[in-house]
Order: sequence, then C-alpha cells, then structure tokens
Amino acid sequence: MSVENLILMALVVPLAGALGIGLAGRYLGPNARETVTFVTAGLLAATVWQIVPLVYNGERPGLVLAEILPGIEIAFRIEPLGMMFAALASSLWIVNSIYSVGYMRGNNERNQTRFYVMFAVSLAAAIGIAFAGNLITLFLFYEALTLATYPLVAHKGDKATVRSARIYLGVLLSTSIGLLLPAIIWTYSVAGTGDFVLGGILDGKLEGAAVGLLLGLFVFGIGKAAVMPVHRWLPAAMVAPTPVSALLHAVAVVKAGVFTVTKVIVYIFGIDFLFAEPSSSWLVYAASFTIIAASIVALRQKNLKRLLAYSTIAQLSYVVMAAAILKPLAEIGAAIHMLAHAFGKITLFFAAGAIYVAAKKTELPQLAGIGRRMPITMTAFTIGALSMIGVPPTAGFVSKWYILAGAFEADNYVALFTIIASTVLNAAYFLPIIYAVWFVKESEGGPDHGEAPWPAVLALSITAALTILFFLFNGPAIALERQVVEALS
Amino acid sequence: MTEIFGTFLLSLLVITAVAIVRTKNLFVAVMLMSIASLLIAAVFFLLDAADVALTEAAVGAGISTVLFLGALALTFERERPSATKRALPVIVTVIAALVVIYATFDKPRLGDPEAPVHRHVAPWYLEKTPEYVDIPNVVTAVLGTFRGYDTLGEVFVVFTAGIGVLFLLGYGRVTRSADEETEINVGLRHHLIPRTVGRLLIPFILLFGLYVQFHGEYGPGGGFQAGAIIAASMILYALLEGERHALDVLPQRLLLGLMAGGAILYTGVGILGMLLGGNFLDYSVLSDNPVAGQQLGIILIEAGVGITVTGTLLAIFHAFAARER
Amino acid sequence: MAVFELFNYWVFAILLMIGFYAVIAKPNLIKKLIGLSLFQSAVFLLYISMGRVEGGTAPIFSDNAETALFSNPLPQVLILTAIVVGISTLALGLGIVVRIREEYGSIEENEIAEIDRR
Amino acid sequence: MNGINAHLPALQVVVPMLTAAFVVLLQPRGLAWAAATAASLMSFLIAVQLTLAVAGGATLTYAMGSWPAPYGIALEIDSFSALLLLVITGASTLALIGGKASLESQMQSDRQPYYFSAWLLALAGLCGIVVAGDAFNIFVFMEISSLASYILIAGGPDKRALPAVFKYLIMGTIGATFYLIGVGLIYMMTGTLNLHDMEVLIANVSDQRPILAAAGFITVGLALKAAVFPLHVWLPNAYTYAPHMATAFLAACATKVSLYVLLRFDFFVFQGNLDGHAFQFTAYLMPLAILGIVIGSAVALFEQNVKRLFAFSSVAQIGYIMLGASFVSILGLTAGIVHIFNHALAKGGIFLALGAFALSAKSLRIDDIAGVAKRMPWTFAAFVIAGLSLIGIPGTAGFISKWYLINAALEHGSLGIALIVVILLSSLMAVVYVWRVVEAAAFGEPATAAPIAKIQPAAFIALWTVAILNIVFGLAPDLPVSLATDASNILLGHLR
Repeated sequence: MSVENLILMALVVPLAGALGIGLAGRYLGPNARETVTFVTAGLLAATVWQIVPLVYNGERPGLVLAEILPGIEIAFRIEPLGMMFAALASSLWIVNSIYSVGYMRGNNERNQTRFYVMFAVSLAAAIGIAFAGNLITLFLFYEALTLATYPLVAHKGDKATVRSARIYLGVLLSTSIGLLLPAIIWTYSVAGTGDFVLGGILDGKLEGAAVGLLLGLFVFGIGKAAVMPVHRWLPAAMVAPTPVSALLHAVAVVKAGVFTVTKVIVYIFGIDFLFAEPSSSWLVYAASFTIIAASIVALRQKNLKRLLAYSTIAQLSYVVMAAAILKPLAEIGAAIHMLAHAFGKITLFFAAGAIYVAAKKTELPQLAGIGRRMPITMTAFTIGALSMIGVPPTAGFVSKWYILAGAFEADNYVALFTIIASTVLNAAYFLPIIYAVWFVKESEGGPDHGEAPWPAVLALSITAALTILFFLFNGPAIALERQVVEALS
Repeated sequence: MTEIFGTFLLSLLVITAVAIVRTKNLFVAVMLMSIASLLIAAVFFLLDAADVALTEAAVGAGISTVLFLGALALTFERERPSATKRALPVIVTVIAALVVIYATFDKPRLGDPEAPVHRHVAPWYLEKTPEYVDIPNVVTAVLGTFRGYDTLGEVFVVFTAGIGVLFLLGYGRVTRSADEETEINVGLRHHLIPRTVGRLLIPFILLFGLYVQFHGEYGPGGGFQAGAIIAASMILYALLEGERHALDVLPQRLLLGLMAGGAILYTGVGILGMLLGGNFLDYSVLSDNPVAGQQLGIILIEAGVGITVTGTLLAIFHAFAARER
Repeated sequence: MAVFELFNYWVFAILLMIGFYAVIAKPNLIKKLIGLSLFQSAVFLLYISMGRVEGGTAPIFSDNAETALFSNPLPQVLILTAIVVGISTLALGLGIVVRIREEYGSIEENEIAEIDRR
Repeated sequence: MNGINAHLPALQVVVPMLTAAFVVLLQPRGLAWAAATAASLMSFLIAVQLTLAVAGGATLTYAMGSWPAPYGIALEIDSFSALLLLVITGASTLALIGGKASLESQMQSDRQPYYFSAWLLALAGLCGIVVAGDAFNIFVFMEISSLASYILIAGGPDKRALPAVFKYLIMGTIGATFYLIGVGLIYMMTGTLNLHDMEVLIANVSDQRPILAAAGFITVGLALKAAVFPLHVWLPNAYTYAPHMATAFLAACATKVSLYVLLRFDFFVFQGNLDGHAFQFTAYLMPLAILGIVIGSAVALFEQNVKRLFAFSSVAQIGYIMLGASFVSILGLTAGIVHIFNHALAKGGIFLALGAFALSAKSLRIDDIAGVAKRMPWTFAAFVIAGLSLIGIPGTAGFISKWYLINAALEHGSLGIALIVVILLSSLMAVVYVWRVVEAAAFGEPATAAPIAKIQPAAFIALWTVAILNIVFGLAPDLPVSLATDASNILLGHLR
C-alpha cells in the first residue's frame, strides 16, 4: 500500500471504527462493540507502524487532502516528532482499550457505547494533529480533539461533572479561539504560509518584541500544553472515567499540546531564529514557574487523580521548557520526554483507576497498606512514580538526561535549577505514597478486596514494563528524533 | 390660478393631518383621513395626474375608509389617553425633518420642464408610445407594458394582502343561521331610503367601473381603479342586503378564484409571450402585428388586474365584515 | 416665487413628519396605521410633484393636440403602484390589529406589552 | 433547451409566484405543501443553473417585455445575486421539507394552503429583489416579500406573534417608505430608475445634497429591514414567535436580502460618485456593526428562550456581515458576503433542529429542552454541528467567514487588532450561548415527562443535509468563496 494511502488509512480507520462501534453497540451488544474497538485499535497501530520505518529512513511522506482557500490546505506531512506521537498514541490505545474493558465493566458505567465511539473519534483527531502538515490542519484537528473529548469528560453527566466539563471546554476553546487562532492568522499573513518547514518560516519576517508576543499567543493559545495560567482545565478533566484520564489526559490530549508547542518552535519559528531573538526567552521562565508551582500544588493534594493531574502539568512544562532551551540536545530531550512521561503517567493512572475499581478508593490517606492487597498494581505504580522522579532504570531518567545536557549546552541555569528542584519536589510527593502503600499498616474496617479485573491489571503491567524497557532500548527513538536536529545543522 | 388653488388645498391638507393626529376619536380620525385622501386626490388632479387622482380617490378615500371602519367595528372607537414619553419620537422626527429640508434646497423648481426628471426616460415614453403601442393614455402604456413587470408585482402585492387577511381572519365565518335577524344577515334592508337610493346607485357604479376598466387605454383608468370601483359597488350591496346575500351572489370560493385567477391571467399572458418567442411580458408577439399585440396584451393584463383587485378587495371586506366582535 | 416653487416639497416634508410622528409616538395601533397612511401619502405627493411640467397636461394624447406639453407619466405609474401597495399593507395591518384585539382585548401598545410581561 | 435557459432570470421569480396563485386553490393541504415544495425545488434548480451561468464573473441581463434597459425593467444577475439566490431557494426548499411536521403541530390544516401560498410569495419576492436591476422594481418585490413574511410570522401559534408581527409591519413599512423616498430623490435628480443608469447619471448631478439625503434615506430604510443594530428591535420577537419552519427560512435569508440591496445600492450608485461617501460608509456602519456584534451576543448570553437566544445571535451575525462590508476592501467584502452564505447554513440548521426539538419538548425555553438530546440524539448531533459552525470552529463553514474577516481586519493596522479582539470576543460569547443550549439538551434532567416524538424522515434528511453542508463548505468552500470574491470585485469595480 502506498504511503499516502497509509496516511489516509490512519485517519479513516478510527473514524470508521467509531461508526462500527456505534452500530455494534446498538445492535450487537457489548462484546461485539469491544471486539470492534480492539480490531480498530489494532488496525490503526498496524497502519501507523508501517509508516515508522519509512520516516526512520529519512522519508517525509505527505499528502494534500484539499485546498480550502488559495494557499490554505488540509495537508499532512509526517516528520519524526509527529511519527513518534502517532505511534505512541495508537499503540497505547490498544493497551488502554484492554484497560477500559476492565474498568468500564468493573464500574458498570452508563453510556459505554458513546464512550468507545468518542474515544475512537478522539484518536482520529490525535492522529490528525500528529500528521498535520501545516498550522490550519493542525488547528482543525486540535479543535476536533477538544470537542470529541468533551463528552468523555462529561461522561458521568451529573451537575458537578457538567460543571467541570464546562471549565474543560471553556478553557480549551477560548484559548484556542482567542489566542491560537489569531496567532495562526498572524503567521499566515506575515509568512504567507503555515507549512511546517524545518528551520522555520518566520526568519526575517518578524523581529523584536513581536516574536515574543507571537510566541506567547501560541504557547498560551495551545491550552492543551497546560502552561500556567491556562492549566485549569486539566484538574477539571479528572472527573472523567480513568481510561480517559489515562490515555487522553496523560497521553493524547496533553501530548498534543506540548507536541504542538514543540512543533511550532521547531518548524514555525525555527530554534536558531528564536535563540537569536531575546524577546522569546521568557518561555523558559514561564515553563519553569509552571513546573515548580504545579509540583508544589501537587504536594498539597489529597486526591490521587488530582495529584497526578498536577504532576502532569509539571511534566508537560518539562517538555515546553526543553523545547524553549532551543538547543538540539534539549529538543531531543523534549521529544523523548513526551514518550517517557507517557509510559510512566499512563501506568500511574491505570493504577489509580484499578484502585478505584477494586476498592472504590480515591484519596491518598485511604491507600495505606494497599500494596499487600494489590501487589501487581502497586508495583506498577511504584515504577511509574520512579519514572516521574527520574530514577534509573526507568524511562524518566533518559529524557531528563537529555534535557539536562541541553541546558548545559545553552548555559541555561534557570532550566538546570528547575530540573533539580522539581526532581526533589517529585520525590517529595511520590515517595510518601510509595512508603505508605507498602509499609504502613492498613486501617481496620476497610473493604476486603483483591486486584482489579484482569484486563486492567494486564494493561498496567504492560505499560509498567514499557517504562522499564524504554530505559534499556531507547536507541531507535532517539535516532529518529535526532533527525529533527541533525537536518538543521 | 391653479397654483394658488393647489396651495390652498395643500394647506387644508396639512391642517387636516394635524387634526387627524390630535383627535382621540378614531372614528373621527378615519373620516378626516378620508377627507385628506380626497384633498390629495384633488391636488394630484391639479398636478396633471388624472390616473393617480382617480386611484387615490377610489382607494384612499373609498376602500381604505371602508377597511378602517370595518376594523373599528371590531375593535374600539376611542384611543386611550396615555402618558408615553414623547422625547424620542420628537427627536427622531426632527432629525428626519432636517434631512428632508436639507435635501429640498437643491430640488428643481416645481414644474420646471428642464428638470432632469423630464429629460431622460420620460420623453422616450411620450415619443415611442404612439409608435409601439398606439394608445392615447401614456400612463396606461407605461403601466401595462413598459413597466408591466412592476404592475405584475403590484398585482401580487394585492394578492398577498388578500391571502394574508384570509389567513388571519378566516373566511369570515357566518355562523348564525340564515333566518336570524342580525345585522350580518339583513344589512340595511329595513331602512327604506338608503336601500332605495343604494339599489339605484349600484348599477351605475358597476357600469362606471366597467367603463373605467375598458376605457383605460384612452382616458384615465384601468384595472386598479375599476377593480376598486366594482368592489365598492359590491360592498354597497353587502351593506344594503346583508353579508349573507352578498356572499350568495359572490361566494367566497368564487372570490378566491377571482383573486388567484386575475394573477394567473396576468402571469399567463407573460408566459405566453415567452412561449411565442419573446421575453416574459412581451406582448408584441401575441399578434402578427406587434402594435396590435401590445394592445391585446394590455387589455388582457388590465383585465387580470381588475379581476384580482375586485376579488381581493371583496374578500378582505367580507373577512372584516363577517367577523363577529 | 420661491414659496410656490417649493411649496409642494415642504408640504411633503410636513406631512411626512406628521405621519411619522403618529407612527412612532402613538400607542394606539389603529392610529399608527393612520399615521402610516399619511406618511405614505406624503411620498406620493413628492413623486407626483416632481412629475409635473408647467403648462403641461395629463399624459393622454387627444386627437386635436398632438404637440401639447405633457406631464411626466413615469412618476404617476410608480405612484399608482405605490398606492396599491399602501392599501395592501394597510389591509394586512388592520387584519393583524383585529386579531390582536381578539387575543388581548386591547389595541394599545403599552397595554399589550403589559399583558405580555405577565 | 437554450430557449428556456435564456428565460431563467424571469422564471426564477415567475415559477414560485405563479405557483403561489395556484396553491390557494388547492384545498387538500397535502397537495398545497407538495406544490410549494416542488416549486421551491424548481427555483433552486433554476438558481443553480444561473449560478453556473454567471460563475467566473459574467453578468446576465434580461429585458422584461423586451423593452431596452432604462425604459423597460431589466433583470440583472451576477455572482453576488447568484449567491443570494442559492441561499434563498435552498433555505426555502430545505425548510419546506424539514419543517412540515413541525408546522402540522403548529397550525390548523385549513389555514395551510394560504400559508404555503404566502411562503411561495415570500420566496418569489426575495428572488425578485435579488434579480432586479431597477430601483423601483426592488421596492415592489420588497413589498411582496415583506407582506408575505408578515403572514409567515403571524402564523405562529403563540398570540405574541401578533404584536411582534405588527411591530415588524410598522418598521418594515417605514423602511420601505424611506427607501422609496430615497429612490424618489435620486429619480428627481437623474430621471432614471435603472441602477446602472443612475450610476452614470448621478455623476453629472452638480448639487449633491438631495443625493446625500437620498443615500441617508435608503441606507436607513434598508438597515431597518435588515435589522442592523440599533434598528433590530422588530427581529427577536418576530423570529421567536413565528412557526419554526418560517423562522428557519426567514432567519436564513430575509434580512440578508435587504443587506444585499443596501450593498448593491451603495457600491453601485453612491460610493463612486459621492465625495467621501466610502469613508462615511465605514465611519457610520463600522461602529454600528461592532455594537451589533457585541450587544447581540451579550443579550444572547442571558436569554432564556432558545429561539430568542438565536434571534439575538442573528443580530450579532448581521453585524459581522456589516463589519466585513464596512472595510470597503476585497477581503472585507468577501468576508461579509461569504458570511451571508455561511450564516444561512448555520442558522438555518439551528432553527430546523429547534423545530424538531419542539416536537419533543413542552416549550423552547432552556429549562424545557433539558434532556432532549437523549430523546433525539441525531437531531441533537446535527444541531451541534450547526452550532459549531455558528461559533466558527475550523472544519465548519463558519470558520471560513471568520478567517476572511480577521484577515480583512489585519489590513487595518492597530484598528484591525482591536476589531479582531471584538470578533474573537464575540466568538467566545457564541461558544457560551451555544453551549448553554447544548449542555441543557445533553445533560439536563427534564422537569416533567416530555412527550416523546420521533423526528420525521423528511425533517431528518433536510436537517442533516444542512449539517453536512456546514462541514462540506467548511472544508471545500470553493463555491461560496469564489462567488463572493467575484461579487466583491464587481462591487469594488464600481468605485473606479
């Protein structure tokens, strides 16, 4: 199959899958529905992975779907960052689907068909973001992702949930319409194009404070990157069922955000152009502030999922900060951190969801001693937490290493300090949990329970294993991302 | 002399208008409105607009007065005194007045034959009417053929209004039985003098209407005026003999048929022109001789106008008159 | 004399304003329609006045005076149409007023607004 | 076939008009509906043919009665008219198909033949305005369409429709009469009624005061009919209490036709000839447009009746069109004209969906439509798509207009930036008011047991056609954009 068709397939498969899931859910019942989900997820991953070797070998396949207006196209072009993002999202979808079956059935959730349908649609949007060849295409799928995840966030449908979902949609839509859209239009009107070109398209077209302003419109317009103060939607999104939090709000949606930021920095501004432009240096400070502040807030959380949400905010800003260091090694670090954080964080969310299904526990103090009842889950949780801190042999160590190296290269002491401080803070909020889970005695009178349903356990085991494996076998991924910066010099 | 008379009439008109706005009695206002229409008609006549004068007299003083009275019968005769704020209306009115006065200073003098109005299109009509249409009344020629499309539109405006009133008020449901001695049933049958005089008048009015209809090519008149006049005669009949009798003579279904039929006739003539190789509303192809074709076309469309106007005005009148308060 | 030359237009302006005032200031719906009729009549006057030619006659050819000066036929045609449009609007407006009276028991704008607010 | 093609401009008006006369005679009401729909569909096909004929900037003229132009009445069709014709006939056809079921529930059957006749007259009137090349002819057809629209609105089941329509009648007649005064003043100074002729002759008028006054009267009169802020007061109630199918039709095209005349008149006749008029056009209309956008959206935020909410949104959207036009630039005019098309798609879809909701809810107050999404999921989905288009989410038609509008604003430096802020602000307000409805429909708990009704297949088809068109013209907006670009070139071509 030609690569153009593969790109199309990658977009069409989840959409067709959504339709199939809807029909199966309506007429055939839950088993058929979930079978369709798995088939779709498998097909999607297979499609995406077929493109990986091509990109790895230096090809940059593309496709123009339609020309909306003269010069404004719906076009796709796959480069290493997007390739990695697509591969990550599509692969983890399989794992997440396994988990979803366990979680949704274990919890007797309502409207499961809608859940699976919108999940598939969200994946299609995420793939669209990953493959987008220009700003407009990216924006299109970015908004589609926001809208497709809204019903997932509002899934429960009660008043509090709807209110949180309103914050979710309100923040994401208003930042994207109010800031990102003007930024895109500005870019088009200045550069005459919005295509992602290695080395950027704005060099020489814009200078001085305008650069910093445009960068600001982009960074805060991309609300999904959750740089403070536009992070409020992420804790709000935690009202969603855990599989949603896991795949979307630890991987697809938030990574779409930082992915977009990275892509804008690398392919729209160009890192050399930005590095030479002092008005853009504020971004490192904003990201640093977000990392430290979010970590401090996380310290004070009592609810496990909210703690994870704030941890995510901090980790996302790692990527933004790494991208903003504007040095090749740091850009690699940014890309790798997307992967590393994804494995670790999805594991943590899976674990949190498993705890909820098995024990209906959501608050930190309730977790004392739970390690004895759910050893597999809590082992995975521990691995995830260590990866967040950046302890070897976990994935988190690899990416932190690269970011640190990049910070040295740029002599960026703010970034250096931030990384060290946040590592301490991460340890400060994760280690007590790990300690309590394994070594504190369980309080009396709690429910008697074991592990969560097996699909959930299977899923979190896989992702925990991936977290470790990535530490050992990260060569190909790094080689892939190195292409982004090597082509530059 | 006519200027002075015209000025006198116009001054009267202004005074009447002020009185109309000031009176609290709506019946009085309607009557004054009828007088104002007659005054305007007279002014139009002085301004050499015979066709318009005739129309204004028939429509403004006649039909619209009847309609107002019909509506008053179904509502209230007196305006309620109210303490609404006058500031905004006054300001808006004054602004509009200033704009108009501002514009007036440059207007060509009344009756100036060198004014641009008279130098572009109008001479063409006067010059070409004998050649293309060959009827004496240029107004009818312009109305019927040169701007026949406007007139078609106008017929449909009338038709729309008829549809609207029937839609809103229904067929004028005459619900009581025919034997009952209500005003709707008996009209003025028990009043000897109006009945006798009225009955005598009706044939003459009808005849005059038909004259106006078919004499439109030669003198002032045409479908609209004739329609209004014929409708007036039938309205008089209805007043004298009662709604029920009038409806027996011209039942609602028939009126509806007239409404639509006239419009269809007019449009049909237009389409016929199209089928015979001309443009829409091109009458010259209706006959071998283009001028005869034009004349035939004008007679047909004037008939269409007359039919629709008669039907619509009567339908509207019945809708008001037969509605019970 | 300038007064006579432009008098028609001034009467047009005055009538227009009287009618306009009645439409927007009077709360009585029938009074509004009366005002509207006056308002439109003023415009008729404007058109017919501009069509007048001094020393002219109505634009109807007669056998004996082929060379006579005629008034402009076009404004007359337009106003014929406009008069008919006016009566049509009036008929529809009155129909609506009658229905309002049946539904609300009033034809005063402020009273109707009051009923609607309830 | 060539013979028929030559007559299409006339048939565009004649077909619905003649059918209207026949429809009242068709007492079986199903037949009246069928005839009306057939005529409307035929008008749509004629509009498509005409669009093909003028695509690329050609102008079709048609001499009524074969009389040459300034003496007889000429019809004139260019890209601008074609776009409007597509909107009008398309909206009418889809509303007729999609609204029948809702009309059955809102009107006794013996009144329906009149109603469908009035519908066709409104259609014919609107088409007649658009194809007209003669100032007075525009007035005549404006009156047909206005009188017919009054009937369409007065058909609403709620008694409040009556005062609403009366207000509309008064304001509409004032607007039309103002227009007539303006035309009269121009006629007095030039001696012609043909728009092209006026353009040429008006340049020779030495004293501009009557022309200036005429420009004022015409602009105000048409702005009244187009519900340009602050002359919009008739619109919210009229749209709210009209039968749903009529709201869908009229909201999609009625006010826009007046805007069309306004733009056409202004650019053809005034802007090239009056000193400083282009500047005045911008100076007067832009603030009104902005106020309309902001205030219309703001009122919609707090409105409890869903139809009224979207009626106020229409006031804001008219502001967008005016804003685009007030730039007096290719991009700006394109934005405004494209928005005429796109807003019709979005608003038409929304009102069609609301009509379907009304079958399954006690009323269209926001509390009463709670949970309607569960009863009518497909209708709801189409509603959401149309709503997104109204907001201007990429991938929907609404986005295209926003894109052009913002690009047009960017040409204006710091003023442009301020305008962009306004546009984005009102988009955000649109997010809020659309989402209030979405949230209530999707997650609200119905207070009382609402009647369960299924959407009729015909309504379903019409609604989804509109919804899909919203997406199609968001991704492939070639048709409206090229028509609008041609149209703005034509308009600006008259400025010399």
